[in-house]
Amino acid sequence: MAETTYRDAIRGALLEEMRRDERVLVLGEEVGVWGGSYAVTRGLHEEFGSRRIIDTPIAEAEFVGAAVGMAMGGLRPVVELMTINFALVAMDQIVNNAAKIHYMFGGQIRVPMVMRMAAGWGQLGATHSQTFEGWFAHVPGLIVVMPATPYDAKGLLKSAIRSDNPVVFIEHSRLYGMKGEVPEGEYLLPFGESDIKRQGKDVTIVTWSRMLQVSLAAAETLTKEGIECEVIDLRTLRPLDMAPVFASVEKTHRALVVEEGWTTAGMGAEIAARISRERFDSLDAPVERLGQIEVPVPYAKNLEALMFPDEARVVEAVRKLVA
Amino acid sequence: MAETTYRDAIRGALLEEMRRDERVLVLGEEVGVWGGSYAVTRGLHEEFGSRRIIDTPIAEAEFVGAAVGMAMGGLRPVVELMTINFALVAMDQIVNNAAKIHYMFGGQIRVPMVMRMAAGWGQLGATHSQTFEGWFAHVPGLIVVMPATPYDAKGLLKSAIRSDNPVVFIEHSRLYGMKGEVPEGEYLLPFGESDIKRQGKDVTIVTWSRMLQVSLAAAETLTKEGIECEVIDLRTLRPLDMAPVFASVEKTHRALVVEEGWTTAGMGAEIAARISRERFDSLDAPVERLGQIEVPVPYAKNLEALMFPDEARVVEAVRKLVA
Amino acid sequence: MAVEKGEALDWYRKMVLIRRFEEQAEGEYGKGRIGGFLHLYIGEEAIAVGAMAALDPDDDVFTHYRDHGYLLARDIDPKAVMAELFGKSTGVSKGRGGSMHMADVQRHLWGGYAIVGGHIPLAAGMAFANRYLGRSSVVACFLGEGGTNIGTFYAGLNLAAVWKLPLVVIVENNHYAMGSPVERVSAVREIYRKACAFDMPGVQVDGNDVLAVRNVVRERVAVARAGGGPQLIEALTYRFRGHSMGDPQRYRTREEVETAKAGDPIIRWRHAILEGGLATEGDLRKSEAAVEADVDEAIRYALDSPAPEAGEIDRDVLVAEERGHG
Amino acid sequence: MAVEKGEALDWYRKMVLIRRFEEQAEGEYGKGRIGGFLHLYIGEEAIAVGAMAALDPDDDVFTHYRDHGYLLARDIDPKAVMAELFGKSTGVSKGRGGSMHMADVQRHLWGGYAIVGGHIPLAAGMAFANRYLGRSSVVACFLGEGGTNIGTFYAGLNLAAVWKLPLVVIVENNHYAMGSPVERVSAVREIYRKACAFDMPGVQVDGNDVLAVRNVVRERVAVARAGGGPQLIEALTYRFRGHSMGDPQRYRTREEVETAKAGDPIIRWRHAILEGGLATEGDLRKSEAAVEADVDEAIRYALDSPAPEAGEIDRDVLVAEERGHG
Ligand SMILES: Cc1ncc(C[n+]2csc(CCOP(=O)(O)OP(=O)(O)O)c2C)c(N)n1
Ligand SMILES: Cc1ncc(C[n+]2csc(CCOP(=O)(O)OP(=O)(O)O)c2C)c(N)n1
Ligand SMILES: [Mg+2]
Ligand SMILES: [Mg+2]
Repeated sequence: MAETTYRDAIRGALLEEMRRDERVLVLGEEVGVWGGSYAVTRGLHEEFGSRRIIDTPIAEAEFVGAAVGMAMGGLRPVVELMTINFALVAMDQIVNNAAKIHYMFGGQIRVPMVMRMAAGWGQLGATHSQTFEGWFAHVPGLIVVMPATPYDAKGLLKSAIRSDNPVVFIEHSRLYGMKGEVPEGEYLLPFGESDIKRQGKDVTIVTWSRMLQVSLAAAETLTKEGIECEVIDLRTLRPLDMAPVFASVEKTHRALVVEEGWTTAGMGAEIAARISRERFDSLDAPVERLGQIEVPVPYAKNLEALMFPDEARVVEAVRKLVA
Repeated sequence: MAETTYRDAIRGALLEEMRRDERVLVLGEEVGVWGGSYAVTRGLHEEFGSRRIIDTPIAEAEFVGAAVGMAMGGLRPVVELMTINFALVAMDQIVNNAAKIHYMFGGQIRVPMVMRMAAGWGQLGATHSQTFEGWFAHVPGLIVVMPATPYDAKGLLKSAIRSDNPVVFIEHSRLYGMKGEVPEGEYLLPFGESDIKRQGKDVTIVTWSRMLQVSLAAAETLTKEGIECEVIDLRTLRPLDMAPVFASVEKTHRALVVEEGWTTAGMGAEIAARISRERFDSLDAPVERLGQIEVPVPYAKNLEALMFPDEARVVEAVRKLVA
Repeated sequence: MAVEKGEALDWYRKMVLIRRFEEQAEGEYGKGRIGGFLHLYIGEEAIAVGAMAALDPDDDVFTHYRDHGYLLARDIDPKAVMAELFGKSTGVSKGRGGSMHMADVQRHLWGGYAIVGGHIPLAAGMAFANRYLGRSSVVACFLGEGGTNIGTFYAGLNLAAVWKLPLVVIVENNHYAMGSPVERVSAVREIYRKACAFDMPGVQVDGNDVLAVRNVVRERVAVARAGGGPQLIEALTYRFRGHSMGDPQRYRTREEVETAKAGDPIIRWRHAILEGGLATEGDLRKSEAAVEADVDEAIRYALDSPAPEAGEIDRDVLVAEERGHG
Repeated sequence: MAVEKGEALDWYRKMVLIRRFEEQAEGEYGKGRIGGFLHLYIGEEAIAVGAMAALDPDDDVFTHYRDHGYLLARDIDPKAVMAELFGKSTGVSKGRGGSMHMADVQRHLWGGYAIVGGHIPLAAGMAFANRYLGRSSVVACFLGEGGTNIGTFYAGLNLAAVWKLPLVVIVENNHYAMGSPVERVSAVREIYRKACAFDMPGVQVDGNDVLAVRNVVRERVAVARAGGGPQLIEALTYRFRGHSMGDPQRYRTREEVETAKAGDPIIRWRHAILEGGLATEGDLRKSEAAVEADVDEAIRYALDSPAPEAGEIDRDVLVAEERGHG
C-alpha cells in the first residue's frame, strides 16, 4: 500500500487503462498540454500524445456527443467536463443520447464511455458551485459513481472505463489533494456496492463523495461523547446498494443522510424515503437529512461557509438524533 | 362557471394577460401561424400579430436565454418549449441564468418570465416521453407549477405571468383535451397552496399533474370497496406546500405518492421523505411511492402501457396500503 | 447519363418503394396500427436514394426522425422497418424505437434521432472513431434545414472541421421546419453557405434529381475520405405531406404544394430513365408492381409479428457488468 | 487624431486604472483577501475603454467573467468593484457574485457571466426588449475568442440576425482560451469571419489601439442603432497574465509574452497622446498618481466594508409574490 492523492489515484486509473487498451482515449477542455484544469491529466499528453489526449473547443454538448459517437464506433472515450456545472450545457447529450441509445435501438448499440466531472466550490459563485448527482441518478441507462477516497476513485474509474455503459463519474475538487492508501497492483471495484467506512452502533450516517470525509471527522468527535456512528459510503448512486444501509439501521435504529447538494428532490430524498419505507419498524426516530442551504451559492466567504454541511453541523445533527 | 378544456384555460390565461399588459409576449417554436404544436396558442397570432407572438428557430437554449434577457429588459416573456424533453437543450439557461440572476447580482435584476412546456407521452419513444419536474423543483430561484385541472391551469398561469420570478410551468399533453369548470371572471391562484381535491379518511394520496386524474379515478373505484382516499394535488412543486398533506396523514395514517416520472431521486422521493419525517408518529404504514418503471420509455404500445401508473395500479397500491 | 441500367432501375425501385411504403404507413396510422409521431418522406425520396448510392456499404449513416426512407434506401428489409412502426419485436429496433428511432447496425445505419441537431456530434464522433481505428469509412449525417439553427449544428461542424473528420453533412432543405419557412428562422436562406464559418466546402444540389444527388454526394464523400475534412451539402427538396400526421398546414397554400409536386423526384427520374432509354415502360411497371407486393408483404409481416413480450421491458437498459474483475 | 484632449486623457486614466486595479487585485488575492477564480484584464484594457467610449450611457452591456475592466471603463466606482472582489456587502453585487458575476444596473452593465457563451442570448433578448419598448439603446456583448466555439454563440447570432436586433457582439481575441490557441479550437482563425454564416457584418480591429476600437465600435453601434441588425467585431489583443490565478502557462513561451508586451495598449496610447500633443508628460503622471490613490482607496474601502450579514444569505432568491390577487 502506498499513500496517494485522490488526483493521482484517478490519473493512475487513466494511465493504466490507457496503457492496457488502445481504444481508451481522453478528451475535454485543456486535458492535454495544460494537464487538466484540476491537473488530473497531467503527464498524459506527454505519454500518449495528441492522438489519444485530445483538447477540445469549449463546446460541451458537442464533445460529449462526439464521445457518444466514438463509443458507438468502438472506442472507449473518457470525457472530462471540468466541472459538473458545465454538464448542464451537455444535458441533452447525456440524457437523450448516452443514456438511451442502448435501449431505444433494441440493444444493438453500446455506449461505453465515461464522463468525468468535478463537483466542488470555493468562492466560485452561484454558477460554479453546484452538484447534480441526483439528476443523473434519476436517469435509467446511466451509471453514476461518486467516490470519496483515492482507493475508491481508482478502482471505480477503472471499472467505469471497462464498462460497456455510459458512466457519469463525479469527482470533487476539494478532494483532489486528499491522500489515502492505494495498493500497488491493479484492482477494480464493482458498481453497486456501498461501503461501510466506519462501524458504529448508535446512528447510521449515509453519505458519499466529500461528505464522507466530513462525516468521518464528525464521527471521530462524537466517539469522544460516546456516540458511535456507522458511516456508509454509497460510492455509486446508480446502481444504488441499500442493503448495508438497511442492515445498519436495523442495528442503530437511527439514520442521517449527509449530502452536499440542495436537499429538495435530491439524492438524499431518495435515501431517506427508502430507509423510511424499508426499515419502517426498525426506526426509533425519523430519518434526518443534512444538505446545502436552498439558495444559489454566494461568493462571500462568510456566507459560503454557511452553505454546506460541515463537521460541526453533522455533529449537531447526530446529537439531536440520538437525544 | 363554464366548462372549458385545459388547453383553452391556458389560452384564456394568455389572452387575458396579453390584453391586460403590453409587456407580455409569447415566443417559441410554431407558437404563431401554426398555433402551437399542441394548439394552445391558436388564435393568438391573429389577435396580437408577429410583434407579440414570436416564432423562433429551433434553438431552445437561445430563445430561452433571449427570454431571460427580455425579462431583464422589462418585458414579461412566456416561452413555449413544446415539450419538457427539449428543455434539456436549454438547461444551462434555465438553471444558471433564469434561476440565479436575481440572487447572484445582489437583487438588482428581476427575471419575470414563464417557461411553458408539456410533459406527456403516447408512443413517442424514449426521447420524447420524459418528465423532469423533480429536476426543476431541486433548483432554488425557480418556481415550479404543474397544474392538473383547467381551473388550476388558468389561475396559476395568470399568477405565473404576473410573477416577478422565473416560473417553470409544466403542462401535460394528455390533459389538453380535458374539460373542467372555469369561472367567467378573472381569478388568480397563489403559488404554494396544495389543494385537497377529494376528501377521505383512509389513505392520503399525494400527486400532481395528470396523475391527479388517475388518482381521482382510482379513488372513485375504491370508494365502492369502502376505502375513502383523500387526494391532494400539490399544484406547485416549488414552493411546496406540505401542510395539507401533513394534516391529512394525521387523519389517515397512510400515504401514497403517485407520480408519472421515474421514482429514483424524483419529486416523489421528496414528498415521501418529508411525510416520513414530519409525521413519523402518525404513520401506520410506510409511505408508498408509485411511479414510472425505471427504463427509457419504449415505443411499443403494449410495453408503454406498462410504464406509467394507471387507475388499476393506484387501486392496487391503495389496497395493499390499507390491508 | 453516367448511370447504368441496373443502377437506374434500382434507384427507381427504391424511390417508389419509399413512396409506397410511406403511403401505406399513413393508411396504417389511420387504422391505429401505428402510433406516436409519423414523419413521412414523400417528395424527398431522391435524397436518401441518391446519397446511399454514393456511399459504400460500410460507410456510416446518421439521420434525423424522418428516417424510414434512409433505411429503405439502405436496403434494410421493409418488413423490419414496417414492423418497427407497428411496435413489434421483429422491428429493426425491436419495437422499442418506433418511427423516430430506427437503427440497423448491420447496415451501418446508426439511427434516427429525434432531438433536432442532437445527432451531429454523434456522427462526428463516429467519424473520429473510423479514422482512429484505421477504417476508411466516411460518415454521412442527414438533417433538415430547420435543424441548422440549433447550436449543435454549428458547434458540431466546428468540431468536425477542427479535427478534419471524414464527415459529410447533408441538409435536406424541404423549405419548412414544421410550419416555419427557412427565411423566418435562418439568417441565410442558402444553408450551404453556413459552411463558410468553418472554412468548409459547402455545395447545393437539386435534391429532387437523384442522379445529381448521387454525383454531388459521391464527390464530397471522396474528398472527405481522402482527408479533406468535413463537407456540407444542401439538397433542395419539398415535403409533399404535412410535417407529421394531423398537420393542418396553415403555413402554406395548396397551390404551393401542387406547384412543388410538378417537380416530383420519382416522376422526374421516370422520365429520365425512359428518355435515356435505360428501361422500358414495362420494366418500370414491373418494378412498381414488385414494390407494391413488397409493401403489402411488409404490412402483413408487421401485423403477424408478435408484440414485444412484457418481460422485454427492462432488457437492454444497461449492458450487464462483468463482475469477475472485482 | 479625431479625439479631444479631455477624452484622450480620460481613456488613458481608465486604462491605467484598470491596469493598476488588476495588479493590486492580484496582490490582494495573494494575501487571501480575494478568493475563487480571478481573471485579470491586464493587456486588454484598450478594448473595454475604447468600446465604452463609443457607447451611450444607456446602451446596455453584457460581459463574460473577465469583467472588472468593463465596470471600471464604464465609470463604475472602483470601490464597489473592489469590495465585490473582497466579498463585501458594499460590492456591486453585494458580495454575492464575486469576480465573475458583477453587475451595476444603474450603469446599464448587466453582468459578468461565467458560463462561456451563455450570455449571448441574454444580450439578444435585451436588444429585443429595447426595440420592443421603443428604447434606442444598443446592446454590446463581450466574450472571448474561445467562446465563439460554443453553440450559443452561433445559434445566438443566428437568432439576433433573424430578428435584426440592435446588438453589437465584440469578441476579444486574446489568442488563448485558457491554454488553447485559436487554431486548435476554431476552424477559422479570424473570428470576425464567422459572421458570414449569418449574413452579418464582421470586422476586425486592433484591440490594443484604443482609438481604433472606439472608432470601429462607434461605427458598428451606429449601424445597429439605425436598424442594420447585429454586428460582429473581433478585437485582437493579448493576455499578459495567466488565465486566472495559478496558471503555469505551459502553453506559451516567455518570449511570446514579452514580444506581445511590446504592443502594450497603455504604452501605445501614452505615446500617441504625447506625439499628438494632447497632453504633457506631467498631465499623464498626474493622472497615474490619481489612479494610484483611487485604487489604494478602493482597497481600503473594501477592507473596511462589512461582510454581508449571515441573515442576507437567503435574501433575493425569489422576489416576494404579491398574494393580494389570490
Ligand atoms: C431540440 C428539438 N426542438 C424541437 C423539436 C420538435 N421538432 C421536431 S421536428 C421539428 C422541425 C424540424 O424541421 P427540419 O429540421 O427542417 O426537418 P424536417 O421536419 O423538415 O424534415 C421540430 C421543431 C425537436 N424534436 N427537438
Ligand atoms: C460552458 C463552459 N465551459 C467551460 C468553462 C471553463 N472556462 C472558463 S474560461 C474558459 C476559457 C475561455 O476563453 P476565451 O473565451 O478565449 O476568453 P478569455 O478567458 O481568453 O478571456 C474556460 C474553458 C466555462 N466557464 N463555461
Ligand atoms: Mg425542413
Ligand atoms: Mg481568449
